[in-house]
Amino acid sequence: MAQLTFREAIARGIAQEMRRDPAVVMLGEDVAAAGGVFKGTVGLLDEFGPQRVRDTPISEQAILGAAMGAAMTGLRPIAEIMFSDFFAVCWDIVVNEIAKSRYMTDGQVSFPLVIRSGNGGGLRFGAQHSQSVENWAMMIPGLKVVVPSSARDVIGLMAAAVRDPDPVVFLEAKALYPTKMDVPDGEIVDALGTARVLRSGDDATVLALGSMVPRTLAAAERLAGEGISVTVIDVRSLIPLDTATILREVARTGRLFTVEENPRVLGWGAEIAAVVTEEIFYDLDGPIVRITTPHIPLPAADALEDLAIPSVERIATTIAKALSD
Amino acid sequence: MAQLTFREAIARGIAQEMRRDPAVVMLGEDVAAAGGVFKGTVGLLDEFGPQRVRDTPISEQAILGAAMGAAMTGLRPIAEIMFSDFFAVCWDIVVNEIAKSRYMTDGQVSFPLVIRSGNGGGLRFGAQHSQSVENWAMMIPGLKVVVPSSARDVIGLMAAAVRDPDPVVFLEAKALYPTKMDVPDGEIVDALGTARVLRSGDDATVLALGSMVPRTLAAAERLAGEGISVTVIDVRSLIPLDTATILREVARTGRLFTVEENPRVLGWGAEIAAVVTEEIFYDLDGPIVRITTPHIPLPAADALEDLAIPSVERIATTIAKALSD
Amino acid sequence: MTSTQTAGSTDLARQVAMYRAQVALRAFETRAYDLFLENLVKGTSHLSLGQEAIAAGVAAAMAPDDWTFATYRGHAHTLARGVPMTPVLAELLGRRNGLMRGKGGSMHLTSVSHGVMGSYAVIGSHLPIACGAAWSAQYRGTDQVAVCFFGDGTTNIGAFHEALNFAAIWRLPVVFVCENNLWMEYTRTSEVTAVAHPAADRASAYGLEPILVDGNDADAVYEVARTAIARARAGEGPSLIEAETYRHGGHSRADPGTYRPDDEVEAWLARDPLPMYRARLAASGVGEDELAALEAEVADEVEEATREARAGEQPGEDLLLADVWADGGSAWRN
Amino acid sequence: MTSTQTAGSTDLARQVAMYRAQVALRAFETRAYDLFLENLVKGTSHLSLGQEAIAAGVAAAMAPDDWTFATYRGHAHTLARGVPMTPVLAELLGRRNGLMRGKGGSMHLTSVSHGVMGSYAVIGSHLPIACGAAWSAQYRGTDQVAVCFFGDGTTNIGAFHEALNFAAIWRLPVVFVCENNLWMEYTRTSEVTAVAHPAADRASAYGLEPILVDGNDADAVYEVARTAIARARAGEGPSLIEAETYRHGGHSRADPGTYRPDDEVEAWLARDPLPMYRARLAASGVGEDELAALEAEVADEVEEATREARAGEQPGEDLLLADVWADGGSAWRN
Ligand SMILES: Cc1ncc(C[n+]2csc(CCOP(=O)(O)OP(=O)(O)O)c2C)c(N)n1
Ligand SMILES: Cc1ncc(C[n+]2csc(CCOP(=O)(O)OP(=O)(O)O)c2C)c(N)n1
Ligand SMILES: [Mg+2]
Ligand SMILES: [Mg+2]
Repeated sequence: MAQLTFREAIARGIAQEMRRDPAVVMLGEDVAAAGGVFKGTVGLLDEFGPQRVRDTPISEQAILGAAMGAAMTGLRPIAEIMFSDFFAVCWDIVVNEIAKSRYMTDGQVSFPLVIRSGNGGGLRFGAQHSQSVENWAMMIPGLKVVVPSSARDVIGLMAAAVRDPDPVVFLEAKALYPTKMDVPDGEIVDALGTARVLRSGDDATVLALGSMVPRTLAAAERLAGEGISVTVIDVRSLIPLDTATILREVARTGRLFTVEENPRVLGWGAEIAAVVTEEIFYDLDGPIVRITTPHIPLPAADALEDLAIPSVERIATTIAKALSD
Repeated sequence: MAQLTFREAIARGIAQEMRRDPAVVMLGEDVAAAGGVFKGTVGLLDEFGPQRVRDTPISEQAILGAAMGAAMTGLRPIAEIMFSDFFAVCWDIVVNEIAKSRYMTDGQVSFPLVIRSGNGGGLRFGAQHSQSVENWAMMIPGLKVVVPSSARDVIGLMAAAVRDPDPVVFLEAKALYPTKMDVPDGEIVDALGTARVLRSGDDATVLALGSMVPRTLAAAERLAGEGISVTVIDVRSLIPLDTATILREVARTGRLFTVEENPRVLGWGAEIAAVVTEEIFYDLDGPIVRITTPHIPLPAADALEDLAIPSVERIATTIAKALSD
Repeated sequence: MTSTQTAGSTDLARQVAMYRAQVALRAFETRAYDLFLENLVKGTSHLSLGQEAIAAGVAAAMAPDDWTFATYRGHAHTLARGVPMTPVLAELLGRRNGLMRGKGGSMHLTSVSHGVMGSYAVIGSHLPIACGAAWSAQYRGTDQVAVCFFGDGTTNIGAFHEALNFAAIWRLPVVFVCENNLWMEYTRTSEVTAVAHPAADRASAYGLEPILVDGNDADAVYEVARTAIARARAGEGPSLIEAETYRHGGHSRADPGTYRPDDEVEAWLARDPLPMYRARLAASGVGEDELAALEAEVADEVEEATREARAGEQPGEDLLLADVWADGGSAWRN
Repeated sequence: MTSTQTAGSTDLARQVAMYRAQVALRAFETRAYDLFLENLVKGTSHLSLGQEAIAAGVAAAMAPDDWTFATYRGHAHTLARGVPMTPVLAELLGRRNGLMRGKGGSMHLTSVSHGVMGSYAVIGSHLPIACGAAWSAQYRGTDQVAVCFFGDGTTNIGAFHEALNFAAIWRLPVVFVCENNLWMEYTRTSEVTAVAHPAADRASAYGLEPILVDGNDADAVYEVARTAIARARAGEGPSLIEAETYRHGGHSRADPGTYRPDDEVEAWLARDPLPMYRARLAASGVGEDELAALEAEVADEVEEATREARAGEQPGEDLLLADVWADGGSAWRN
C-alpha cells in the first residue's frame, strides 16, 4: 500500500505495462525529459530509455498519425495530447483514421493504442485549455472512452486500455491530478466497460464521471444528512458503456440524475437519458435531470469558473429539489 | 415560381445575399472557377468576380481561419468545407477559435460567418466522405447549426445564416442535392431556430432532419394507410433549437420518435430526448424511440449503405411496432 | 534524371515486369471506367490513367514486406504491389468478393498481406500514419520501409508539414512520393501554391534534398525510388520525391476534365508513359511477340476479373455490424 | 542586422518611447510574477521577460489601426499597443475590471479598440486567423496590416504551413513574427525541428525571403518590422521574420526553467535587451535624469495598476451566461 497522487498513478500505470510488454512505447510533447507538463510521466524516460519514451515537436497530427501507423504494424503506443482541447487540431486522425480504419478495411488492421489527455476545468486556464471533451469522443463510432476518477482506477484502467486491442481515449481530469489515495502494491488491472457503484441508496441513481465523482459523493453525503439516500455510480467508461449496471440501478430507484462537466448540449448524460427513456421508460418515476456545466465556453476567472462547473452545493440542491417536486 | 434543384438553390441563396451586401464573400476549394464539386456555387464567380469568390488551396485551417479573421474585421464570409468529414482537419478553428472567441473576449468580437458543407451519406462514398456530423457541431457552445431539407429552405435559411451575427454551420445533405421543387421567385428570407410542422397527427410526433425529412414524410404516409397518424416536424435548426414547437407537439401526441442519419450514440435526438424527459416527462405516454444509423462508420457498398441509413421501411415499421407495443 | 540501366538481363527482366505492371494498371483503370459508364461502380473512383509509371516504378523498387500508403487514387498502387485484380474490381462494384467485402470502396483499398496498409481519402492524413509505420520498423529493428503516395495539392495541407518534419527529425525509414499531375480537383495547383515545385521546393524546409523525377518514365522513377528506399533502409532517414506526371482523365468518375487546356492535355498525351516505355523495351531488344503476349495476358486477366467481380454477391446484414472492434463486433454497450 | 538610425530627433524620440515600452513590459511582467507568488494570479500565465524588445520594436513600426494577433504569451504585445496596465493586470487576477472582465484570462488578452485582435492559446491557430484579417483589409482596400506573433516551436504545426502558403499566394498584408527563444515548453526546439532556423529556413518554402533579426535589439526589430509592414501596405505580400531571443524565466508560471543549462541562461542574461538599449540611448545623448524619470513613471504606473487590479471586484453570475452570442446571451433554444 502506498499513498499516490492521481498524477503519480499515471506513471505507475504506464510503467507497469511497459515493463510487461516491450511493444508499449510512449510519445508526446515534453513527456520524456520533462516528465510531462502535468508530471504524469515522471521517471519513464529514465527507466525505459529514449527509444521507448519520446519527446515530439508540437505536431499533434504527427503524434497521433505516428501512434496509428505504429499500432497497425505491431506496437502498442501511448500518445499524449497535452490538453484535450488540442484534440481539435488532430481530430481527423482520431475520428476519420484511427476510429474508422478497422471497419473500412474489413478488419484487416487493428489499433491497439491509447491516447491520454488532460481534460476539463478547475485550473482557471480559460476556454481553450479547460474543456471537457468526453462527449466529443463518445459520439465517434470506433473509439473507446475511459475517464478514471481516482489514482487506483488510473492504474487499473490504464492497464486495461493498453491491453485492449482497440483505440482508447483516456481522459485525465486535470482537476484530479493532485488528489491522493492509498493504492495497493503490485499489478492492478481493471476492465473497460465497467461502471462502479460507489454508494447505494433508494431515492435516486446519480451518475458521475471523472472530476464530478468526488463532488457527487460529497453531495450524496450531504443529502444523506437531509434524509435523501441516493445511489452514486462512477461511470468510468463511456464506451463501452455499462448500461447493465446503470439500467439496473435506475430501474430500482426510479429516478436518474447525471452530473457532467461537459457543456450541456449532447453531454454524455443525454445519451444515457435517451437509452433509459427508450428501454426502461415504465420504471421511471419522474423526470431525468442533468446537472451540467452551462452550454458556454469555460470562463477563466476563478469566480466564474466556480459558477460554471457543477459544485457540491449545486448537485445536492438540484437533486433535493427535483425529488421534492 | 421556378423548379430548382437543391444544389441550384444554394447558388441562388448565396447570390441573393451577395447582391444585397458587398461584405459577403465566398471561399473554398474549387468553389470559384469550377462552381463547386457539387455544383452548388455555379455562376457566382461570373456574377461577383474573383475578389468575392475565391478558390483556395487544400488548406482547411487556412480557409476557416481566413473566414474567421475576415468576419471579425468587417466581412461576412461564406466558407465551404467540401465534405463535412473534413471538419476534422480544421475542427480547432471551428470549436476553439470561432465558437469561443466572442465569449472569451467579453463580446469584443463577432463572427458573422457561414460554413457550408456537404454532409451525410447515400452516395456510396465510404466512411471518410459520408458521415453526418450535425451532432459534432450541435454540441459545441457558440455554434449555430442549420440543416435544410428542401431547395426553398436552402435559400431562406442561407439568407438567415448570412444575416445572422453569429457563426452558422450550414450542412447540406449530399443525398438531397439532386432533389427538385418549385420555389417562389424573389427574395426568400427565413428565420433560424424555427422548426416546421410538415404534417400533423395524433399518435406520435416524429422529428427528422435534412435527408431524413423526405423519408420520414413517406413513412408517415405509409403509416397513415395503416391507420396511424403522426406529426412530422422538420427540425431545420439544431442550434438554436425550437424546443417550443417540439415540446408542444410531443406533449400533445404523448410519444416521440427521432429519425437521424448521424450514428446512434449522442446523435441530435439524444439531446431532444433528454430535454423532453426532463421537462415534459409527465406528458409522455411511452418510450422515446430513436431511429438512427447504427453506431458504425458508414460502409461504401450500396447494399450496405442502404442497410445502414434509416429507410422509409425501417422508419415506418419501427414506429408502428413501438406504438403497438 | 534519366534511366541509367546497365542492360543486364535481370534489369531487362525487371523492366519487362514494370512494363507489364503499367499495362495492367492501364487496362484495369480503363475497365473500371467502362464499368462506371455501365453504372456498376456505384460510388466515386479516381483513376491513375497516365500516372502508371510512378506506381509501377516505385513498386519495383520495394521489398515484399515494405509498406505502401496510398490515397483515394490508389487502385494503381494497390495492384502494383501484387494484389489480384478481381478483389479490387469487386470492391469498386461493392461486392462481397471485394478486397474489403464492400466495406471500404474504391477510396480505401487495403491489403495488409501485400503490404498495402491502406488508402486514405482525407488529404494529407496518411503522411503522419506512414511515419508511424516507419517508426515501428525503426523501433523493432526490421528493415522495412514505408512508402507514401500523394498528390501535388496535398503539399498545402498541415499534415504534410507535420509529417515531413517529424520524419526528418526521427530519421524515419519513409519515402514520400508526390505525384505532381499539375491539378487538384478542378483547380491548377500552381494557382494556389507559393512555389513552382510543390514538393521539391519545400524539401529544404525539412533538411532534405530536392528530388524531381520524370514521373512518366518508369525507369527514372525506379532509380530514384531505389536510392531513396536504400537510404531509408540504411538508417539515413526519409526522402521526398516529386514525380512530374499528368492524369489523362478527370479527377474522379463524374469529371470530364474540360477545365484543362487542350494543348496541355495533348502535350501530355504525347508523353503517355506506356507507348514510350514499350518503344524503349523494343529498342532494348524485347521482341514484339513477347510484348504482345504480355498485353494479351493482361487483357485476359482483366476479362476474368470483370467476370468474377460482376458475379460477386451483394454484401449483407452480417457484414454491416461487423469489425468495428477487434472482437469482430460493434457493440458499444453491454 | 544592426541599428541604422540616423540620429534625428524624431528617431531619438521614438527610441526613447521604445525604451519606455520595454521598461513598462519588464516592470509589468515582474509584477505579474510577484502577484503570482502571492497567489493572486489564479490561472496560468506566460511572461515575456527577456523578449520585450520584439514587442516594443514591432509595435513602434505599426500604425494605430494595424492589427496584432498574439499568443498566450501576449501580455507584452497587448501592452505595447497602448492597452493600459490596469485592465490587463486585473484580467490576470480574474477581476471584473479586467480587460475581458475575467472571462478570457491571461492567455486571451484582447482589446479591439487598440487593434489587439486577440491572444490565442492553441499553438498555430492564429496564423490563419491573421490571414483573414489581412484578407479583409485587402478586400476592403484599407491599408491595414495584420501582425502575428508566435514562437519557434509553433513552426512545426500544420496551421503554420497552411497560413504561410495562403498568405503568400493571396499576397496578403500580414507580417509573421516568430520569436525564437530556443525553447518550447521544456523541450529545446532544435531537438524536434529539421532545420536550424525554424522560421527563416522555411521562408523559401513559401516563396519568401529569409529574415533573421536580433530579437534583443529593439532598433533592429523596428527596422525589419518597418520594412515588412511597408511591403505589406504596398501590396507586396507577407513577410516572415525570425527574431532570436530568450525567455529569462520558465515557460509558464509554475516552471522554474531548470532544464536549461546555466551557461546558456547566463549568456543570454548578459544580452538582456534592457540594459543594452539603455546604454545605447545614453550613448546617443539621452540624459540619465530623463531615463530615470521615465523608469520612475513606469514604476508608479505599475503600482497604480496593482492597486486598481487588487481592488477589482470578482465577476459574478451576470457575466457567466453573457456574450456567447451577439445578442448578448447564451440561449441555445427557445
Ligand atoms: C482534407 C481534404 N480536403 C479536400 C478533399 C477533397 N479532395 C479530394 S482529392 C482533392 C484534390 C487533391 O489533389 P492532389 O493532392 O493534387 O491529388 P490528385 O487528386 O491530383 O491525385 C481534393 C481537394 C479531401 N479529400 N480532403
Ligand atoms: C496545439 C497545441 N499543442 C500544444 C500546446 C501546449 N503548448 C503551449 S505553449 C507550448 C510551447 C510553444 O513553444 P513556442 O512556439 O516556441 O512559443 P514560446 O512558448 O516559446 O513563446 C506548447 C507546446 C498548445 N497550446 N497548443
Ligand atoms: Mg494533383
Ligand atoms: Mg519558444
